[in-house]
Amino acid sequence: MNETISFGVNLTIVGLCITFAALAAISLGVALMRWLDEKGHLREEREKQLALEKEQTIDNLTLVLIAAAVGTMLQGRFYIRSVRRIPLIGERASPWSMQGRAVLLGSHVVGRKPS
Amino acid sequence: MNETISFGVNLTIVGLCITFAALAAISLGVALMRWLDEKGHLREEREKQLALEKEQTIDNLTLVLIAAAVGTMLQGRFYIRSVRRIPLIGERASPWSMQGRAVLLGSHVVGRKPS
Amino acid sequence: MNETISFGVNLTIVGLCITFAALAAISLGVALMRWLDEKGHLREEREKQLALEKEQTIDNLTLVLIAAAVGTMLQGRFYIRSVRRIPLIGERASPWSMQGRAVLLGSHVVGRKPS
Amino acid sequence: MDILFNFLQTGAVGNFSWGNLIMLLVGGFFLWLAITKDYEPLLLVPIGFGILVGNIPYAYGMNIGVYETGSVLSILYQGVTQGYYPPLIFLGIGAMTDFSSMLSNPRLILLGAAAQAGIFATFLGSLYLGFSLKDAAAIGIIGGADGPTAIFLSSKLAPQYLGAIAIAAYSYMALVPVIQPPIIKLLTSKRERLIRMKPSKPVSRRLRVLFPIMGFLLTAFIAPGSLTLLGMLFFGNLLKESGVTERLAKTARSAFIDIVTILLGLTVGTSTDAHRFLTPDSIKIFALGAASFGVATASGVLFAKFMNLFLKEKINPIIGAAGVSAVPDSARVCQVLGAKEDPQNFLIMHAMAPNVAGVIGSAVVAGVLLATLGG
Amino acid sequence: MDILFNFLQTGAVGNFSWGNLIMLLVGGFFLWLAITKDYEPLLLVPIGFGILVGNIPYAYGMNIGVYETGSVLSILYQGVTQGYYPPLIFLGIGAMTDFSSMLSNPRLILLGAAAQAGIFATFLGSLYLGFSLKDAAAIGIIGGADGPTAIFLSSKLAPQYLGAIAIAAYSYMALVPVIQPPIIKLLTSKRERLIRMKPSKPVSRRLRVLFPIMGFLLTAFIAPGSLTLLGMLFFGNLLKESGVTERLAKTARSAFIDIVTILLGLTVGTSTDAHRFLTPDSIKIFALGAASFGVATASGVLFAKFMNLFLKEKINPIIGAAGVSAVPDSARVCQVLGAKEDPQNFLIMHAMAPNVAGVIGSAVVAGVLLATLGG
Amino acid sequence: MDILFNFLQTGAVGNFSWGNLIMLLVGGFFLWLAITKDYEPLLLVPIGFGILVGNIPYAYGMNIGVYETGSVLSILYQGVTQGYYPPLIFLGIGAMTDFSSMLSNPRLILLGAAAQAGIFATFLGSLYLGFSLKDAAAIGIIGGADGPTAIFLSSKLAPQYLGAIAIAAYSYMALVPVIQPPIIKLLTSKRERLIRMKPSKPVSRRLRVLFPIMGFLLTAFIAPGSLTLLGMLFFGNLLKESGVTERLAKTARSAFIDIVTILLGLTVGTSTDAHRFLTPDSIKIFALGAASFGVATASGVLFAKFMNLFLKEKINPIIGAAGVSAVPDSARVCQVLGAKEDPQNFLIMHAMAPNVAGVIGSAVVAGVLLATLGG
Ligand code: NA
Ligand code: NA
Ligand code: NA
Repeated sequence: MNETISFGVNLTIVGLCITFAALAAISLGVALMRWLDEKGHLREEREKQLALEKEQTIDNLTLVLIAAAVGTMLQGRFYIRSVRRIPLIGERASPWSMQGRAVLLGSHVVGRKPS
Repeated sequence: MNETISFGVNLTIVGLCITFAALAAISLGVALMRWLDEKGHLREEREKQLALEKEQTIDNLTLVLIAAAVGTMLQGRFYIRSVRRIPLIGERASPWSMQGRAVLLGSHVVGRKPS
Repeated sequence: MNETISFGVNLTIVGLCITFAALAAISLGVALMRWLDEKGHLREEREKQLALEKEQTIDNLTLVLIAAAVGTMLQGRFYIRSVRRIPLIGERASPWSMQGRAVLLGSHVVGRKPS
Repeated sequence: MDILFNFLQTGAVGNFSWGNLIMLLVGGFFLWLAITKDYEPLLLVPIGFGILVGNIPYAYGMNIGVYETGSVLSILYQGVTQGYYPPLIFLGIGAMTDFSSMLSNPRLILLGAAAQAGIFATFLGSLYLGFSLKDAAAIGIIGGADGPTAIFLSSKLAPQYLGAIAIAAYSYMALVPVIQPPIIKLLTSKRERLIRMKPSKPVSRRLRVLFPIMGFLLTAFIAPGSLTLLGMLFFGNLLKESGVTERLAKTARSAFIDIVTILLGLTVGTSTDAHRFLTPDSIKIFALGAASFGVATASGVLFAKFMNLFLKEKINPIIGAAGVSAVPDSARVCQVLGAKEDPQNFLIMHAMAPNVAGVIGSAVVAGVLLATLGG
Repeated sequence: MDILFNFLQTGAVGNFSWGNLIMLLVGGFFLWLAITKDYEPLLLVPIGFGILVGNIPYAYGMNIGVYETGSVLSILYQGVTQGYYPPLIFLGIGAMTDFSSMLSNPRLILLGAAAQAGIFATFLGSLYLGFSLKDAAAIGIIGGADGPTAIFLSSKLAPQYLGAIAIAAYSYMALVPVIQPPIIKLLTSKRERLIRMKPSKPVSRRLRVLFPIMGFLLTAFIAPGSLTLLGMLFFGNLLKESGVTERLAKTARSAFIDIVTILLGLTVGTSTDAHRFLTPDSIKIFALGAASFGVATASGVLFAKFMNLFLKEKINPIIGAAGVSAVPDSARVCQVLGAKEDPQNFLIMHAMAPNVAGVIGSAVVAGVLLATLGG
Repeated sequence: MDILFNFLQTGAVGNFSWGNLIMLLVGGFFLWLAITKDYEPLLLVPIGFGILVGNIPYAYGMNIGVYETGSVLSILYQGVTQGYYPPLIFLGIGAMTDFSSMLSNPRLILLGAAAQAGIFATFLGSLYLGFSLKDAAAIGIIGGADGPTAIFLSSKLAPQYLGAIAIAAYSYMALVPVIQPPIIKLLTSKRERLIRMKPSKPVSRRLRVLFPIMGFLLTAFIAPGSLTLLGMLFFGNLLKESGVTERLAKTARSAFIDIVTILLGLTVGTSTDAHRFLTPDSIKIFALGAASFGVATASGVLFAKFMNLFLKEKINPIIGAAGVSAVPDSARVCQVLGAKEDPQNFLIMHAMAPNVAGVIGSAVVAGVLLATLGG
């Protein structure tokens, strides 16, 4: 066995050990984090459920269409009290895009409708 | 006060003046343009209103769906006379994308239906 | 006529010939391919028709909405047996994006409902 | 006070020139054309604003201008000088072009070759006016009526005229609806303009997938100099038609081409500072460019009439004018002219065939010129 | 065994330093701020992760680090050192900014000039602390509260402090909701904070199209050094407002700015290795940065009160604080403070005017500093 | 006539070689595989078309080819030679990868380490066949079954073999559904293949946010050479999981990765001109590559069986094969093989764990090889 190949064999052994070390470290790290996470887990689950209930999963146009369709069927025997639009995560992340909305909101300053 | 700082103080004074000059120029320019704009404004407002009336704010699929739904409810007692699709600004801006449509239109050369 | 211009004239003649040669080659190539394509054409047409029948041209949300609307109108006198979602071309092309779906599907391992 | 004085010296006060003012007006005119007349806005808005940026007066040495090494504008301009913006634009164009009309009537492809005569006519004219061979070739390509091809070739053969050539090419492309109709009318009879062409047959998917591969191999074998531009064009088209790489095609024809278009247009605009641009040569280039569009249009129309001598199913010679490229404006011109004589005559689909063939044709010519005169 | 030993020598074992550990904690803190507190996450997440990447201990010479020529990180970092990332970000910002609020009330634009006093105060402070003119100018720009401007100017004037200046600028921008309210409250009376401003009138499309052209020409003529940044800002805005280039504007404000933001944030983060970053100078820079935000806020508020001496329709001085830029956080701060006194007082639209004017203002200052001290 | 003669001399007539013809057929075969068989089309279409572009015969000196300095293709190819395309692709992959399956069953991560034995086996085989240490390391990485990692490492260690290594890696990745099943069947009993694994528990958002940070720190501390690739991978994943940078993650996994994929695939393809590619070394590299996939698959399966000796809840050894990476094809192979024995056995979710762990694993190996042999 010449020198290059002997170096190669050594590198193979060391390299495989380091690879196993790295992935074992990740494996242990994940396991540890999962264990630490168990406590907070139940609480978070509850939060998630709440969030799901609140989050709007269809777009506004569809919402309007549904409302219109239902309204047509019920022939005006009810009215929409409030349509709340919850900002999606992706949008929240872009502060500049809020500007336009802010301006829009600001330019139609309306008081609450007297009932 | 050493030389560098005295230079800095001068630069501060000059710099602030230039900054105010630049933004004041913009301010005056905008004010001037607004004033010039007042005349054409009313006419444009009217145009905008007309445009708004014409512009299609929902997509074609939804249009078809609405038509279908209404049609179903009315049980065929009416028919759609014309659905005009007005090109949106974003689309108009892409001449190449029109090619596909042109080809499509061209390949279905239809005369007007005899009434 | 000086030398440069005589060179230019020669280049013009050669250049136009090459350009015609290139586009004529494409023209002939396309004509040949069209001819070869005729045989397989009818079969493909049929396939295309089948595909068109199968392909879902509206998005899933709309499908659900339609189903819901129809369901409401028929007041529960029927049920949806199967909603098959056919992957679109664009999605098929992105293998990584399938991972999420695979995981989702995998994590809700359900047997077939006993009928 | 020294500071204020020095500052003013580096700015407009110390560096104003009437040439800059003229160019600022030109830039404003381009923006006006694009925004109110809707002439090629995707290129005239960036170029027009770029002209403004390139003609602000200031002292050289602040490392701002497009010709100062290391400035931001000069770095963004590298895509033009090194010639990689145009092929990337061709990639996007390939990914949005539907070659169906061309594939369903392959004989119309020849019209796209005929219209390239405009390039060579301008080339000869430029030689006659005293330009060198390389410069004349770059000026001639204006007649190809294809912006990216013009920029690509002139960046290789005549970088000093790049700004003028690019501006001329885009100007005349924007003016196609003004230039072409009189020439077409002059060369055709009403009877010819009334010719109706048969609706083309649909094209199979197999053909559309194979075409970019075959088209690339044929053109690259005949004119390898066109390999960079046409390789990208056909590659983009294969991404579109293969059916398995739709996400790549979508990006190539949206975000990717948009980014390159923004950078190309803006930096080409900035390269037109008055000092370099307002020269007698530029005026010659503009005159030659106008002539080249005329010759190209005429060649296309006349060649269509020539083909009709041999064909049983006649071609409406109007669509010969679409061979100049200027996609899709010249095809629209044909449609409008045809519909004037007969409102039920839908020429646009047929006109798209020489139109996209003209893009290939002028890239082939660019390849020939590059192979013969480049390097 | 030699291999294992050498390998360990090139890694953490052979190159660990306490400085790196501190910086890793700083990076983690940034990520925590961004993810749980939602402070400027689009920049703090890339910068925070970049700090982690830049402070992994390893041996120099493996061609990995951002300061090793030819490494991938060093190539991506060129956009920072050569200064072309910030103008590209300004392009995207222009394409997403609505200047309507500013156009409908042009007098508020002056507030955006007043707040730039913070830059000069910090500049003088830095000179006093012994920094050179160039370095002091680069440090002063932190007071502009505008990340891309700060990175652009410091890449030109003080590249060795770029990391510290960028981190300081973004840190304080994230902390705007903490820094500004006490200063505003200190300088205004409750009665002033209750001032209601008239809803602004709508702005015509023509004005919105003409504004970027006019704004560019005015600022570039007065301060040509700001041409690169403001050219891109106004160009992006023209793409947005022209109505004929919507697809370019869309790409500029989505894919294009996102790509540049990712690369800018990450590489600025990686440039903060402990060896270069944990120095007394950095501490001074952070202290000066905090002061500059305070001075800028105060200048804006006080100038609004000064303007009220002459105006019939009073300005709510709260919105003077928005002149520091830090779009849109400082405008939000104004809204929140105003709504505390009167929940029906919608200040945010009015605050957007000095807010975007502040972006232009600090770019102008950067141009002045570049023209005077650069080159 | 001289012009025509010279022109033909620069083209196919004067430069044709049978090698080019063979490579054109290879390129066509790749396109056929991608388009009709749907094998890795996002990479095989660009690479296949690139092979066509790279093997058009023409004279050197026209400044067209990928190996001619200053040509457009050579400029676009810099992302490969300087190695920045692969990390940018990893950024996008990170932004689209869901590590949940790995997080919910961390012990499966070890399978991703075991499969890297294929890399070292090929490395030793290459040394035995006479390749130098650097070349052997670059060839070995084919066994990592990860295209970007292979291109990254070979650009650093063996640029002259980059084309062959990249083509071999992608070819075998496309052939994973052909290569793996017989090996897996040979090494497992029917009873083992029937093992059902418990559905994994859901993973909290907190864990998914913390994982990329922790994963990056651990791998970078242990193998800093992997920092460029894994830094980008985990950074992309943090953008995705942080919940506050969704717009950046979206761009990273769509437009950004698409642009880089197009450029990487095309230019890697063009780098395979017959003169450089059709050599005995390439044949050896392909043979070694095939072997490496076999060894990697076997190592993964056998290590799973080895782990079962100690575990109470047995692992289905089929999923060991997914440790080779080749995401997500090898995970699909596992699913298909498992479903053949028991149609109700959903292995794919479990197989994704070693699958993505294999990506990390081969990047770690690349880091080790780079640290030991690079520089
Ligand atoms: Na043409
Ligand atoms: Na500011
Ligand atoms: Na792997």
